[in-house]
Amino acid sequence: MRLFLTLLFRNRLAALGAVLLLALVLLCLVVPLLPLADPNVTDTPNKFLRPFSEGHLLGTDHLGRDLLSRLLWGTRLSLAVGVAAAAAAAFFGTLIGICAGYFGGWIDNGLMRLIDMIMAFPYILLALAIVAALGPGMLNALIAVAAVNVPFFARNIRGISVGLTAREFIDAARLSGQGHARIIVTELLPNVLPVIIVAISTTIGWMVLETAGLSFLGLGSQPPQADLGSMLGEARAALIAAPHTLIVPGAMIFVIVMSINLLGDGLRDALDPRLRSGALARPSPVTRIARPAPPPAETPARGVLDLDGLTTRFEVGAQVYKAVSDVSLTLGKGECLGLIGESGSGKSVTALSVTGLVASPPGVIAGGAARLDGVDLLSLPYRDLRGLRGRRIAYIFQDPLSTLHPLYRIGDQMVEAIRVHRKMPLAEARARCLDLLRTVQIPNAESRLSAYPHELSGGMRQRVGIAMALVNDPEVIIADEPTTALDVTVQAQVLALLDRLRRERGLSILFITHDFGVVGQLCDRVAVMYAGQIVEEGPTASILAAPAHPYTRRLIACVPELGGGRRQLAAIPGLPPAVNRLPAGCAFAPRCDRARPDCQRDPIALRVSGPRAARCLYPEEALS
Amino acid sequence: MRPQRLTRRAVLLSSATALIVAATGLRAPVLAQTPPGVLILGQVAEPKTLDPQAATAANDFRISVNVFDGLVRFRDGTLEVEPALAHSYDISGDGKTYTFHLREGIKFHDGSDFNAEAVKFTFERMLKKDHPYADTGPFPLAFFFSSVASVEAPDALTAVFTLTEPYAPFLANLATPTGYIVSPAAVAQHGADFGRNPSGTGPFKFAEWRANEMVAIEKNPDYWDGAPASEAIVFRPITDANTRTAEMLAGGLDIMVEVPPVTLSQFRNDQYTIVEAAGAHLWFLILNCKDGAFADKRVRQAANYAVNKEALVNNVLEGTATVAAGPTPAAFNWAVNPDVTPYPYDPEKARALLAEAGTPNPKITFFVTEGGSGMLDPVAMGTAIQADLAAVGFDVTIQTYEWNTFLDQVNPGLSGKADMAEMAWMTNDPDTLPYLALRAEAFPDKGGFNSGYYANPEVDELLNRARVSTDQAERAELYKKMQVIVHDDAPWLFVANWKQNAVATAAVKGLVLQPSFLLTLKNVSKA
Amino acid sequence: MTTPALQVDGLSKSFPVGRGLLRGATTMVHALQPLSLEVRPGETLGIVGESGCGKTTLARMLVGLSQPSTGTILIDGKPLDTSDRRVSSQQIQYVFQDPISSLNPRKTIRQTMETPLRILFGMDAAARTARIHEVFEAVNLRPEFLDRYPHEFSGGQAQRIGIARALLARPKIIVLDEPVSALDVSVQAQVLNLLADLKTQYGLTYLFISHDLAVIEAVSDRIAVLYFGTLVEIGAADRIFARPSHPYTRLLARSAPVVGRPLAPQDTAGAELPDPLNPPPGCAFAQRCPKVSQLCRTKVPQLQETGETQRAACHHPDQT
Amino acid sequence: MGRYILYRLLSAVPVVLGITVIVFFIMSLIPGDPATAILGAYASPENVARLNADLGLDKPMVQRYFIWLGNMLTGDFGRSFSLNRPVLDEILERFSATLILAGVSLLICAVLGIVAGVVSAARQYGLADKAITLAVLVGISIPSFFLGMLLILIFAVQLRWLPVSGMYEVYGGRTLVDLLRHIILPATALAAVATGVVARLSRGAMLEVLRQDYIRTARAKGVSETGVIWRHALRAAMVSIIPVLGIQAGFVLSGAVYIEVVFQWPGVGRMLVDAILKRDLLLVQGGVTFVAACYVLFNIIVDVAQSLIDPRIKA
Repeated sequence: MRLFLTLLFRNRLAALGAVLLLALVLLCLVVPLLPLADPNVTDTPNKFLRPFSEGHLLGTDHLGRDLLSRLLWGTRLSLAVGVAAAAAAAFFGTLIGICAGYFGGWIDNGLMRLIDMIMAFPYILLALAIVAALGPGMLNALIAVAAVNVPFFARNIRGISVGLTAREFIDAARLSGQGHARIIVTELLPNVLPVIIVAISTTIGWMVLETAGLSFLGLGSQPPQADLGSMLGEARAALIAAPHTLIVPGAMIFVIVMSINLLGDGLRDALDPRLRSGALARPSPVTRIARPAPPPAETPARGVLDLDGLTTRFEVGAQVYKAVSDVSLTLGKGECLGLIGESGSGKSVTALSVTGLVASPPGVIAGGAARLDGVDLLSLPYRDLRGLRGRRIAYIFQDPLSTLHPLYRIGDQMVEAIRVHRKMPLAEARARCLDLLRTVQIPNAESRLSAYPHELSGGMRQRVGIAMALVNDPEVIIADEPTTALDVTVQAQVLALLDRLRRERGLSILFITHDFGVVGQLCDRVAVMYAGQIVEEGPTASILAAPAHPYTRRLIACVPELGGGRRQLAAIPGLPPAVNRLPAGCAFAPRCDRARPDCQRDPIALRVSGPRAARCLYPEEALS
Repeated sequence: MRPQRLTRRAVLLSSATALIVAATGLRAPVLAQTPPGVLILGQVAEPKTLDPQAATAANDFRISVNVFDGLVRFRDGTLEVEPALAHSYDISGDGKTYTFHLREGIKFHDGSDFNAEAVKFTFERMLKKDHPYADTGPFPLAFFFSSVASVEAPDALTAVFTLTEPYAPFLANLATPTGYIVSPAAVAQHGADFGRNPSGTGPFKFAEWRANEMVAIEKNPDYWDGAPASEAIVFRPITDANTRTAEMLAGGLDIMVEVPPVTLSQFRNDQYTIVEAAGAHLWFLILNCKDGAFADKRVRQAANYAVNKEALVNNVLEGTATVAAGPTPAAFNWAVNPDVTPYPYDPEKARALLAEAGTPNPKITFFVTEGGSGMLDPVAMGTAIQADLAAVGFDVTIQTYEWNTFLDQVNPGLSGKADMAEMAWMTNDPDTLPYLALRAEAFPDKGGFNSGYYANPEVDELLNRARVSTDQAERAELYKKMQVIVHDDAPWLFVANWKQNAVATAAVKGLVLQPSFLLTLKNVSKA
Repeated sequence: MTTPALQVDGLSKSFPVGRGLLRGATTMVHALQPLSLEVRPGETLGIVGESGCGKTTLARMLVGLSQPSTGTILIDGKPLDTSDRRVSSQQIQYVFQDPISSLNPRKTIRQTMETPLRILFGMDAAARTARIHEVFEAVNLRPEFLDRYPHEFSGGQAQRIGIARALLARPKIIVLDEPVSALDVSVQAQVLNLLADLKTQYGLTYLFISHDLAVIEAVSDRIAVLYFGTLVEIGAADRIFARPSHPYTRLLARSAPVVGRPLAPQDTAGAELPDPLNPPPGCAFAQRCPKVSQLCRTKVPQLQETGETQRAACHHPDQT
Repeated sequence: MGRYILYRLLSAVPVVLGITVIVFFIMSLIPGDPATAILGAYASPENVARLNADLGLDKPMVQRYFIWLGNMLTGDFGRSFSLNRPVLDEILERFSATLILAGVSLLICAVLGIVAGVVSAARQYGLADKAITLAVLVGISIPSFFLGMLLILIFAVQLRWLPVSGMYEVYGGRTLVDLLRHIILPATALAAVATGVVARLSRGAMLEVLRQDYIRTARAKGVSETGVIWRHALRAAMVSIIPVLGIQAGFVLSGAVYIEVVFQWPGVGRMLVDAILKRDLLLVQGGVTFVAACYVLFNIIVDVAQSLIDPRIKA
């Protein structure tokens, strides 16, 4: 709750809305106690007094009634009706929506057709007809406004209920013997509630407007009772002669609706879990770079791609997540370097940091350099960096279904990848793409060019992803778990393809994975990451045969390997540390059976020994 | 990516073009003056029909009165009847036979001749169910002529009406649009669509009707009573009074009728002229004399004393009405009793009467309409009346109804529903309103409009005698007696007689309003 | 021979696709072809297959989350009646694939755990608390976790909660649907070991569904291989991948990444599954199979003995 | 695709029929009848009964409904007694006016709303974003009829830039420029709320889309920021914007009622209000059937557009 309020008021506009609304509500509550003129006493000789007249702060209306008093009483009534109508519409809309969403099938169909009918009926006419049938009056206007808004809630809630009903916890509830009614009330409703609250908060304003509209057409409150809409309606004739009688209630409606909208937006944002992590912020084209001491822009190159003390953080509120800390790697020409680690170890962030693709906010590159042939990519101006992306460094991502644009044809996406970097006639570009699709062994490549990503199988999509990475003949390919989402038989094919391509084309590949089996088959060298740091690095065969870091050894040990038969696995106790609360010293120490007190004291350096390196004070075996 | 991008560009391009065109239009010299010789008149609604027998609304009459003529008409500025298409008429001694002598050589706009057969056709179409063109109706106001037994055309220029019983208002009814003569040839040609293709003998010919935009009529140079002053008149329907006012102020109209009282002040300068005319209109409250507090005459009188009618007509209605004295509007000058004066505003007296009646705080349900023909500003007036009544001790609850529902509630009688209801009548004969709404024979269940169940045998007797008399002096005497009694019995709360108004630009000359509410534009011109 | 803990006969699932009205007769898609198998008490039967092979469909039918189109399910020789959860929940339980999604985000763990005890067994508060603490201890969770919400847990912890929930009703059989595929390898081993311990402790029978050959081999006594809704091979865990009878099993076994084995494409014909709306008339694997014959394209192969413990649905099986 | 459209059209028929039943039912609940409306002050029960018989309204409701339905299916929507002309003529004339007004408003709302939303999202938390957010807030918080009246007061009466009311000059040609001059104010007033809603939604949809993996892919390919936003992100955001345009079309069609009253626009909305007040059942029935059919049709168009833009949606 505290968190919620903090979030709500972090949004200054929402706070303004809340304060305004609260002030209005309080004002409305104390209206009967205020020393106001009787709102209904007419004094026709003193009609249309201008604002700031004596005894009438806001002037008088066409019958000489005090506008201030009518305004406050009217606001009270309008607000009450708006809230009540929103609540009523929410109640019935939710009932219909939840039932339709939960039961599905013909119940869903029937209810939704009914809702369609109500929606196809012009809502003002429906309200008008309802009021005409029931007679005018605020209560009937309320019923009409609530009725015409039921579809809004019903449709919203149904959509969410359908999604929730497909979730596994509903299945779990069924298995635990709960009946439909109980599941709806205890399982679905609590999850729908925030949405209802947000919907109500955003519709109250709308309800106030609509009730005002009905009153404006003369179908709302009964004279002499004031509500904002009827005040507007009564003042309409005086629009030209005495505009203040119109503007006063009009401005009040505006203020009410605006403050409700502000608060509603704030509520929606505060209740949206994604906003807590800043996930609805727009990611900038390049990760924010805030390096205290920018490294030299160019140094002699060790390999094609050199990472030099690369450090990337996520800053969410006051929390700092050290996703990547001081990572240095060298990828040689034609080499395949494996980067292995569990989720959260920072391997993907490392890969994305190279060309500034980490979403920012919340990502920040806080130090280090990523050099292509010695040139620091992170020091380049955006135009130059963009010119390198996809041309000299290309990416292959994990899940091609979400990483290929779902609405563009395969061919178009590939052609675009070429033509953002150089002018090439369309036909030539397409021919090149076709050629590449054949290279990655896509059957019927011609027709696949005009296919959409969802029309291909996972394996085919990933081949497209590979082909797309190759369109500009890049020097470096960064493959971020390219086979993780694939079935095992498909994975084998894709790995074989990658292996062949790199040998044929002399590609340098940074291959990110969590699977030692894959690393063992594909990579020349491997670097192991844990909690944002490289803990061990060296030639693949040598590390697999004799891991130096206890984490590497135990990670290898706890993965079952085919052909090992039925067995007890050597699990690692505990969990990896959260990267916003990293311990001093070795991050693995709390789970390590070889840890000694000094492991947890100071940061531990990567000790290099020949082709291998390890970040451990007490390695498994001394590195030669 | 290819075709889609093109379409998106196309959309952007076309919308940009639209905006540019719009902007250019915005800069164009705005608001062409209305053309010379053509009057543009702001109406309150889209006319329903220009068929004079089928029309019921004053709004429709404003057009048809300029396209058609009756056998007789109201003399300029009065409610007295003078000959029109008939140059003279005779009434039999028993008051049951009317013989009209028609003018010669008049042609309908469609070129056919006006003659006695046309008169016979007009009335038989309306009155006889088996007439070949009876289905071109319905004719809701046919009951104005329900006393007509037959119409004969002994020769081309003589029309004879035979009535079932003497009926004094007959001539006045003939002067209303319901009695206007239509072209049989045009009815035959257009059938049910005659209402959108009218043809009469009036000073203007129907020219064009663009639904919801305008109805245009143009000069009939051969008009028997002299050619009209303007070339054409365009009637624009603008339902919203506020928009109508704005349009007038913005220069889009030459003449505007039914000016909302609150906006009158905008026109009180030398760019505009405001014309008004007291009409045969009465705005009153029906009081329920049968049950509830108003069954007591003293309470009814108290209500009449309690309401500040001066304030209503001067402040709420901005002087567009006068205080009503009794059941007969002052416009029927020959029939009005000058000794009957309005109940003065006297809250003390009202309280005293309430105390005397033993009901210091009577509970009153008050039916108010939101609008309606002749109802002026019913919600504001109702609200002001409610406040006045509350000030002397009445406990009044307002229930508003949209006009049709209101009529549906009020016309069947107030008993069991309400104590008081707003009502207004525009009539053209002093007989109509009291005869239909004050007699015991006119209780709602007997087909009348006496929704407040007022019954006074003396009044019934006076009205019955007046109706069958053809002597205006005798009728006047009877009506004057009736007014004294009704004023004292106070079955109604008499509030106002509307002075209808209109605003014209200073360039418009000759605009005069008639007490009959019929807007004759023959002599109006624009400089 | 003892009564099987679970016996499935001719179980199949098909559902209609397409909108009626204009499309004429609707087509049926067979998510699972008629399938028969037995699980002995105390045994772990692994079910392995790639996406779309029907393994989750099978699991959901076994626990009554969806109704079979044909076939019967017998538990201890008695038909499973999932309409009475009081009985069926003590016979068979389910552990979901996504541990977090299977917990209601708006309920504390205690509320989630208490529901079945209250509804199915009408236990009073004290009895419920006792039972919950008991299972929590069994899965190595601290009781203070009970008052937290699901989002406060890591995947491994949430999966322990899911397992604890399955244990509440003291079932004999637990269907584990990819219980570790959402977990990191270091945590995966913890959960697998826990499952093994619980099995011994409570004498459970497992149906363990996974796409990971190594995992399934490490936990199972016998393994069934599914392909495109069909059971293609079943046999002892220690033999089936070492000496597969069915070409698909062979392909699977060869495809699993193994350190030191050279990378070579196992089949080049493309790993596409057949179109479910247009299933091939013969063997579903025919188009990828190196040993395909005309017979395979026309006739559906039936399951037949190919070795002592192994059976395969293939016209040209390798004898083991 | 053709088959899908046919399917959708056919399945819309029961919805529209259902609406006609609802209209008939509600109208029959409303007290008052057309005869009262026609007769006005002369509406005594006797006169009313007589006129009702003339109008054929003395038959039972169900029978009248089926008579109406039968006639409608042959293209005869009956004759309006309040306007004394065939319902279909009146509706067709007025419907075009409403469609023009609603169409222009919808165009304004779509173009302006989407552009504002995209710019707002692209410049999140920047000056443009704040200005747009504020403008949007004003747009969605002001009653359309109030805005309409203010616009008349300022631009027509005070400044005399634009005409107060109507669709064309009464005299003179019915030119496009004339129409545009007349439509600016009402279309603006009508579009205000919808534009605000679309802009807010577009902003949200864009922000959502910009977080997607395929946007990262586009950037990784080296696509420029303009390309990322207008080509990659907007296209994907349209998938969630288009349905909202469909809903807004409904609101715009409905909201036209107020605007048509205020601006004297000769459209079907104002006609329907009058028709309800006058108990002109056949006119209400015909008009609502048209509006509903139009709405349903528009939704089909939206769905088709949706499936054209998003190949994943099977049409």
